[in-house]
Amino acid sequence: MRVGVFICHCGSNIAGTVDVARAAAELRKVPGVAFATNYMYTCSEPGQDEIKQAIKRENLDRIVVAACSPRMHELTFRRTIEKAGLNRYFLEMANIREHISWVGLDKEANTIKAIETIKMAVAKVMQNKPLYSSSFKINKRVLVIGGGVAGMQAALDCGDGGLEVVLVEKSPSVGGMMARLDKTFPTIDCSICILGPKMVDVAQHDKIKLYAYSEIEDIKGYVGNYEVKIRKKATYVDWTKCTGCGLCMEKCPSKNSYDYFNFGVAPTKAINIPFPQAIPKKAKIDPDFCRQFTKGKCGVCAKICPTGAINYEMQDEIVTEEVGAIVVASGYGLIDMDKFPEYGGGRYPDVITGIQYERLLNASGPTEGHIVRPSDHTEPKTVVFVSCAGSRDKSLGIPYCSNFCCMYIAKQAILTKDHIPDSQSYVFYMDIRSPGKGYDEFTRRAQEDYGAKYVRGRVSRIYPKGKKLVVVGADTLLGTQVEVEADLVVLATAVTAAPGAAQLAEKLHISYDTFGFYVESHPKLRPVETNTSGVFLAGAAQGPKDIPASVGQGSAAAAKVLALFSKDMLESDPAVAKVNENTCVGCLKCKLTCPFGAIQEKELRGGKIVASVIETVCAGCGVCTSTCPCGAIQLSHFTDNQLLAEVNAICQK
Amino acid sequence: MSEVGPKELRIVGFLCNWCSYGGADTAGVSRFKQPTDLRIIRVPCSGRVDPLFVVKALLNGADGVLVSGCHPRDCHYSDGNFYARRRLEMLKRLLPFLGIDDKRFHYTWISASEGQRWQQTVTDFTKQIHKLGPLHSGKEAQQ
Amino acid sequence: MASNKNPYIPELVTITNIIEETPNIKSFQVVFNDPERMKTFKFEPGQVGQLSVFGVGESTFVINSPPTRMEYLQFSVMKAGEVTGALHELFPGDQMGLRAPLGNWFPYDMMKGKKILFIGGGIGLAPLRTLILYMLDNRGDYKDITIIYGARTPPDLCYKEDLKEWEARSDVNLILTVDTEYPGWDKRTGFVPTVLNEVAPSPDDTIAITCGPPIMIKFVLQNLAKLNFKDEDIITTLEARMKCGIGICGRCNLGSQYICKDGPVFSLAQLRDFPGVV
Amino acid sequence: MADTGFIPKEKWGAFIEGLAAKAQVWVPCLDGDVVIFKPYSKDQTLCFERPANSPPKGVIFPQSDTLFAFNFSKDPENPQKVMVELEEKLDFPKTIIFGSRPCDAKGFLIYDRPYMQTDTPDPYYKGRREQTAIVTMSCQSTYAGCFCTAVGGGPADKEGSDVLITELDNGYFIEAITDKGKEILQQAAAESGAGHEAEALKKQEAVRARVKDPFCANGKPEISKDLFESDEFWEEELSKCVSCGACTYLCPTCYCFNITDETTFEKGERIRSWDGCMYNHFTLEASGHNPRPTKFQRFKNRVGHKFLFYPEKYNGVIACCGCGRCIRFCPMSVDISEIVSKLQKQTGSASNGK
Amino acid sequence: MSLDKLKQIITDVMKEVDVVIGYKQGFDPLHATPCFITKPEQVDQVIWNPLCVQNLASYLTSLKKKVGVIVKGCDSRTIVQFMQEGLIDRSKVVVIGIPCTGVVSVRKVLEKVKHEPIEEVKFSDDGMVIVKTPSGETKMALSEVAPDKCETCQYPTPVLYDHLAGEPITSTKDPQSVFKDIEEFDKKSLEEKKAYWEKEFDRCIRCYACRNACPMCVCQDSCIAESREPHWVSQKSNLTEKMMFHMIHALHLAGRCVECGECERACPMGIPVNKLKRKINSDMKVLFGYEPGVKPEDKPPMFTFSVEEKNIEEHKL
Repeated sequence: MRVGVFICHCGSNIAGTVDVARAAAELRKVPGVAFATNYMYTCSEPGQDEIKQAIKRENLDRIVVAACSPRMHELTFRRTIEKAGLNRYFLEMANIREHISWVGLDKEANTIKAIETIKMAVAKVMQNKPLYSSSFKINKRVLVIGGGVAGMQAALDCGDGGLEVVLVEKSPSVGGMMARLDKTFPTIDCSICILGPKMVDVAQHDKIKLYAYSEIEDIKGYVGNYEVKIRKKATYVDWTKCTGCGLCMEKCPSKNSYDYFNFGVAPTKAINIPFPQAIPKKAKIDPDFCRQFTKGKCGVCAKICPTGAINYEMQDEIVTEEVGAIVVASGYGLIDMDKFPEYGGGRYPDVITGIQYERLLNASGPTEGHIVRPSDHTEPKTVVFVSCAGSRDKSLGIPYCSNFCCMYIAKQAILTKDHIPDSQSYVFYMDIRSPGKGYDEFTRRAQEDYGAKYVRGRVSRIYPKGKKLVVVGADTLLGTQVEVEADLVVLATAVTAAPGAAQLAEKLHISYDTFGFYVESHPKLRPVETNTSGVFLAGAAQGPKDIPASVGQGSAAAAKVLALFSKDMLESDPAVAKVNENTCVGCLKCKLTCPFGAIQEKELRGGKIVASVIETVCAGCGVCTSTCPCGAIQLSHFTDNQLLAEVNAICQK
Repeated sequence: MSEVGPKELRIVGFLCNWCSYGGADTAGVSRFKQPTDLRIIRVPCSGRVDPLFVVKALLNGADGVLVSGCHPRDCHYSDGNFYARRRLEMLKRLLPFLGIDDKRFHYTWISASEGQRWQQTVTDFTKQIHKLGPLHSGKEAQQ
Repeated sequence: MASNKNPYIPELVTITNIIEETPNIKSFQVVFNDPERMKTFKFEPGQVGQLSVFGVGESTFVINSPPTRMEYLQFSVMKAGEVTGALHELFPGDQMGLRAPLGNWFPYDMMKGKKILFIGGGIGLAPLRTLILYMLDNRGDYKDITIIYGARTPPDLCYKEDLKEWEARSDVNLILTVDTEYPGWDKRTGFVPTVLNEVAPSPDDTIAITCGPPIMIKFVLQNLAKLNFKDEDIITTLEARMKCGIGICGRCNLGSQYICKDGPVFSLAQLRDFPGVV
Repeated sequence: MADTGFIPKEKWGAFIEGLAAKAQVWVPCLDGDVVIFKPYSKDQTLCFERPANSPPKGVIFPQSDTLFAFNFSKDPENPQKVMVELEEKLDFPKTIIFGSRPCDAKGFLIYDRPYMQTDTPDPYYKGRREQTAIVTMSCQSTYAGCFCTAVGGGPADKEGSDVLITELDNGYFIEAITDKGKEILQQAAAESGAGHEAEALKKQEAVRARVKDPFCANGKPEISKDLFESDEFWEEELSKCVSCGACTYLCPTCYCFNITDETTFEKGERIRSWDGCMYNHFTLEASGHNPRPTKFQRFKNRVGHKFLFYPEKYNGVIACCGCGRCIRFCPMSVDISEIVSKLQKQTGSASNGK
Repeated sequence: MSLDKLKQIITDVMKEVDVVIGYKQGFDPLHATPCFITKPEQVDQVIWNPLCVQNLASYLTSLKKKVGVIVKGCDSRTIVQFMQEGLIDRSKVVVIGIPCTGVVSVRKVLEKVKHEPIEEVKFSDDGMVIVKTPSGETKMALSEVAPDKCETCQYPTPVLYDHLAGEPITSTKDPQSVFKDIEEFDKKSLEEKKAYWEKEFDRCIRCYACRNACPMCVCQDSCIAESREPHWVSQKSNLTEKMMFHMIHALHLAGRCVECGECERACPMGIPVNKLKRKINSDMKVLFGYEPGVKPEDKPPMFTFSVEEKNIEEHKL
C-alpha cells in the first residue's frame, strides 16, 4: 500500500496554528505512507493537479488530504483522485482546520493533534476498499410541499421544464402569505394582482397536480424513488361538484367562524371560500364552528347547494404519490401576540400585527380596504408601528432578524398616509434594515415624502388611556423618553418557523436549526440543497425571506430538480451495508433495527438463511452493523475494521 | 502513538456526520476555542457506534470517550440515535460495575448549528477527564 | 530447512516484479534481500513457501518457478482472504517474509522416461508450472508431454505467456479449454474432466499429474480411473489451511499425515489410505 | 537409583521457597475455588490436594507467545522504502513446575516428539523445556473422570517427571528421576529417604488400584477403524457436544496452535497462541470451505489424533494422559473414555452405531 | 414429580418429533449428561433429579429437526427468548416442562466433599443431598449446594410448556431479591470492583466454553472473538484482550440473557461470567421494565426504542 498524504496550509488558516511542514515530515516516517507533502491551497486547481501528478509519479494507491472538513471538500477530492484513476473511496480527509487549527490556541498541541488526526486517517484509508456505485432508475416526478409563492414558483418552473409536479398545500387555497398582502415593497404594486396569475397558472398547468387542504402524512424511499402518503383533509364539500358559487357561504347561519385567512381580523362563515381569488375556488366547512357539527343540526348549506356537493360524512383520505425529488417550501409562521404582555399581549383590540394590518389595508379584506380600529371601527389618525416585536430578542429565544419587517413597515406607513391623508405614523425601530435594490430609497420616502416619524428605540410599554393607547418608548438618539398617544398600534411580530415544521423535517429526514428553520447543505454554496439527497428547500422555510428571495429560491430549487432529473439513471451511494454470507448466522437482528426496511431474509443454496441488503433502500446509517453480533453485516466505508483502525491508531496503551 | 503532550489526556470522540461533526465544524468556523485533547472519529450516525468501540478505546488507552449524535427526533436516519441512546445508556451504567468511572464516558446530542454547545461540551468533558486523571497507570502496559 | 534455524522466522525477500495473471490472480517474483542466499537457496518442484505480509499474516503458496531458473522465485496468489488481499496491495520493491522450502515435491525421478499428462484448472496450473518448466529444462529425460488446462473464461487462464510458448513448441501438446463459449475464443470449450475424456490419453507408461479446484479434481480422478490409469500413476497436490508449515500446529492433517510437511504432493494410491479424502 | 529423600511436613514450605530463590517456580494455587499454576509467591495459597483445573502446559507452551517482533522503519531519504526488522527472543529463565501430577508430566512427553524430536525443532518450546524441571506430586486420590492407568500411566508414574514426590503421613518422600531432579534433591537438603520408600510405594499402589480403566487393554487401547469411520457413531455420541473446545485447552497433551500477526500502527508481533481442533475456524479456509465443518468431524479428529494418528506416527504412543480434565470440565459431560472404549476393537460382534 | 410420568410424556411426544432431548446418568454419580432419544428403548435411560443441570434448550437453534425438549423453569426462558428473537420455529418444538425445586452446583458439592471421588449420590425427600465418597457419607441441604440462580429463582415452573411433568409450583423467593447481589457488588468502590474483575478475568484461558454453552450466543462459529474481519480482539493472552472478549460477550447479550447460568457453569476456571450480564439485566429492568425470556410477545430492548425514554435522563457534564 502506498498512501499519499497532502497537508493543506489553507493560506494561514491552518498553517498559522499548525506546523504543517513538521506534520508532513512526521507522516513521511509512517510505514505505508509513500509520500507526504504540504501545500498552500490543496483545493485549488494547482493543488488538485499536484495530487493527480503525485498519484502517477509516486505510484500512490490511497490518498489522505489533511485540510478542512470533509463536509466541505470530500467530494472535491474524491473527484480529483478519481480523475487520476483511483477509486474515489480511496480518499480520507483529516479535518485539521475546523477541528484543530481554528479551535486550538497552542501551536505545539495543535501540531501533535494534527499529526495524530492525519495518522488516524492514514490508518483508516489503509483499510478502505474500492466501492462502486450501481445505477438505478429515477421517477421524474417532483413533490412540492407548500403552495406559497416559493412553492408555486418551483412547481411552475418544474412543470414548464416538463416534469410532473405534485403540489401539496396545507390550507384550502394556494397563495400563502403573499396572497394576504395588500401591496408589495418597494414598488407598491398590488400583491394579489401579480400573484393571482401565477395561482391561475398553477391551477391550469397540465403538469401540476394540486392537493389543497392536504398534508404530508409519511415519506418513504430515497432520492429518485420516494413514496409519499398525502392526507387529504375532509372539507365536507365534494370539490368535484363544488363550483365555487359562494351561495352556501352567503346563507350559512354560523357567522362567527375564525377567519384563518384574515388572521381573525373579522369573523367568517363556517362554510367559506377563503378569499375571492382562491385557487382552487372551493368551499370548505370548518367543523369547529359549523352547527351541523357542533349542534348536530342545521344542514342549510346542504339544502342550498345547487350541485349537492355538501357531504357531512366526509373523512380524511390518504393518497399515495410516487416522486423522485421533493421541494420543501412550507413557509413561515409568526410569533403569538401573547408573548408581549407589555404590549397588551392580545388584550387590546387596537394592537394588531403587521399581517392583520395588511388585511385591513386590502381592498378585498374584511373592511374592503378601509383602515379602521378593530375596537370601534373608527378611522385611526395616529398609527404607531413597532418593529422587532420579538425579533432580535434573545429573551424570547429569537436572536435573529425577521428580515422583511423594516420594509413592510415603511410600506404600511406610506399606505396609511395614502388611505388617511391626515394621519400621522410613528415607527419605533432598532435599526433600519434595507439592503435590497431600491429598498433604502423606499424607507427614506416613507420618512421624507410621507412624513412617517421614525423613532430609534424600543417600545417598553403600551397602555390604554381612554380610547387611545399610550405607547411608551425611548428615543435612543435623543436620549429621551417618548410617549405617543396612538389610535392603532401595529406590531411587526417576529417570523418563526411554520407550525409543524419540525414534524415535517422528521418525515423528510432533513435537519432544522434551533428555531425550526430547515438547514441547507451549505450556507453559501448549497443554499437550496439539504443533506438528504433529493430534498430541496425554497422560501422562508429555510429562514425569513422576502418575496423576491423566495421566488428566486423557488426557481433555484426547480433548477436543481431539473438538473437531477436530466439523467435517466442515478448512481447509488455505494457506502451501504454489505452482508458476509459466510459469517452471517441469519439471526436477522439487523432486520429488526434497520430504520429503512432495507434488510431482507435470503435463503442460500443449501438452505442457510442470511440477511441481504436492498442497496438502493439502505441509507448507510450503520445501525445494522452495530446490531450484528457476528460482524457479518458491515457498513461499507465505515466498517468495524475501519473504525477500529482509527481507534487503534490513537489508543495504544 | 507517542506524541501525546505531557499535559494532555487521551479523549476519543465519535461524532455523527450530520449533526455533531457539523456542530464541531460550526464551532471551528466560529473560532470557538477548545482544549486540544480530543481526537475525533467521524461516523455516519450515532447508531453506528457499537458500545464496544467505547469499551475498546477505554481498555486500550483512552482516558475518556465522548459520543455525540443528532438530537432525538432529528436523526438524519430517523431512528439511529434512538438505538444509540439505549445502547450507550446501558454501557454507561455497566462501566462503574467494571470499576471504570462512568464520568469517563459521556454521550450527548449536538446539532450542526450548535457550535457553542459543542465548545462547551468539549471544554467541560475535557475538564472532567483531567479531574479524574489518567485511566491507565503504567503497570497496565503489560503483555 | 536447516535444523539449527528458527523455523518460524521468515527470511526477507523483495518483490521485483508483479504480473497480473487474471482479474484476481497476481504472480509475485521475489528475490532474497541477501544476494548470497539467492545462490544457496535450493528447492524441489512442488515445494511450497509461506509468504508473510508483516502485520497481516502468512499464507502458503507453491513456488511455481522451477529450480532450474533461479533469477527469482515466483508465487501466484488468488485474492481470497486477508493475507491474499494484502498481497494484492503490494508493489514491486516492497518487502515480504518467506519461509521456504516446505513440504515434499513431485517425484520427478520416478517419472523419468515416461509420458507425462498434466491436467490443470484455474490457478491449479501453478504447482504444475514448476514441474512443466523443470521438465522442459530437462526435456530429454521425459517422453511426450501433454497439458490439458482449462479455466472459466479466457481471461481467467493463468500464465498466458507460458501458454503461448508451450503452444508454439512441437514437443508439448497443449490443450486449452474454457467452460463456455466466449467471444474471440476459437479453441475448445467444456469442463476439464470432459475434455480429458475427449482427449482420452492412453494410461500406458504415463504419469498423470493434476491440480485444480476440488470439484474438478474429483471428476478428473474418476475419469482417469475410467481411462485405466493406475492409482500410483496419478499424482495430485493438496491444499489446506496451514499455519506452522512444519507439521505441528494441527490443522492440515489427513489422518496422521500433515499436508504442510508430508505433502502437499500425494499419489492417488496414498490418498486412498486417508478415509474420507477421495 | 537411590536418589531419594524425605522432607518432614514442617520443612515443606521452606523447601519450595528455597527452590523459588534459584528459579521461577510455578505452583498450583487456590484462586477463588479453582486451582491454577501461578508463579510462586508467599502470598499465594498453595493447593496440592487436587490437580489444578488447567495443566501446567502453559509454563512451557504459553497461551500466547511472541515468535518475533517486527519493526518497520523508513529510509528518511526515500520514504517509499519500508524496511522490516525482525526480532526474536529466545532466552528463557530457569523454571520449575512444582506440584504437577504424573499425567501433567506425561503430557510434556507427548509434546516433545513433534516439538523437539524432529528435524525442525521448535526453539521456543525447546528453549523453555530445557530450562524447566518438572517436580511431580503423586496422586493421593482419584478424581472425577480420570483414567491414567488406562492409557499407560499411573498416579505415581515417573515418566516425564524430574522429581516425584509422594506425600506421606508426616512428610514427603522425594525421588529424583533425572539429573535435573538430582539437582533439586540436593538443594532440598532433605533427610535420607531410605526408610520411607515402602510407605510411599504402599500409598502409590493403593491409589493405583482405585483408578478406573475403561479400556482394560493394558494401557494400550486399539481403535476399530470401521466404527471410527462411521458417521452415525459420532452423531450419536456427540449430539450433546457444544463444540466449546474447553477440552482442548485443558488437555495436557493438546498442542495445536494458531499463528497471527497482531499489529499496532507502526510495529507488531507475530504471535503463537493456543488453538484447538474443536473450533470451526481452526480449519476454515479463506474461501469459506472447511474440511471439518461439523463438531462430529472435529471431535472425530480429536479422538483420532490421540488414539490413532499420533500412535501411528510415534510408535504406538497414545496422545492422552488420562487426566480426565476434558471429562471433568465438559459442560455437557462428554466422556472421551467412554467413547474410546466403545471404539475399541471388539472381539465380539459390532457394538454401537452400526 | 414422578419419573414414570416423565417417561410416559416422552414416549407420547416421540410420536410427533424426531428426537427428544432429556437427561441420563453421566460418567460418575454426580454428573448427569444430556441424551438424545430417537428410539423407544432409549426412554428408559432418562433420569430426572437435581443433577440435571444442563440447559437443554441450548440445542434448539442448531437442530433442524422437530424436537421435544425437557426444560426446567429457568431453561424455559431460553425458549421464550428464542421466540422473541425469532430464532426457533415454535411449531417444531415440543416443550416438556418440569417444575423444578432446585438443582445442585456440582462445583459446590465437590467443594463440600473435598474433591474426593464420588461413589454414590442420593436425594432425600426432605431436600437433602447425600454424597458417598471413600471417606464416608456427607449430608448436605440441597439449598446449600444449589447454584446461585436457584436462590432467587422466580420461575420454578416453566413459563411455557406443551406438557408439564408434575404439578406447577410457585416461587417463594422474594422478587426484590433477584438482583440483590448485583446491587451489593455495585456499592463497592471503583477500585475494588476493578481489582475484582482483573483478578477474575486474569484466569480466563479464552477457551470460549462460556460462549459455546450460552444458548443465546447465536453466532457460535462466527464469533468476532476469533475473526479478523472484524478484528475486535487479538489473540494475545493478556488482561486487556480477555476483558475485551468478556465485554463482547456481555454486551452482545445485553437484554437477552435469560440467566440460565450455563456460561458460569461451563467455565473451567470458575469465572463469574454471568455477573456482568445480570448487571445489564438489572438495568434493563430499571430502564425498560424488561425481563428476558418471560413473555414471548416482548421485544428485546436493544432492538427497539421509544421516542420518549421515560427512564433515560440526559446526562449533564
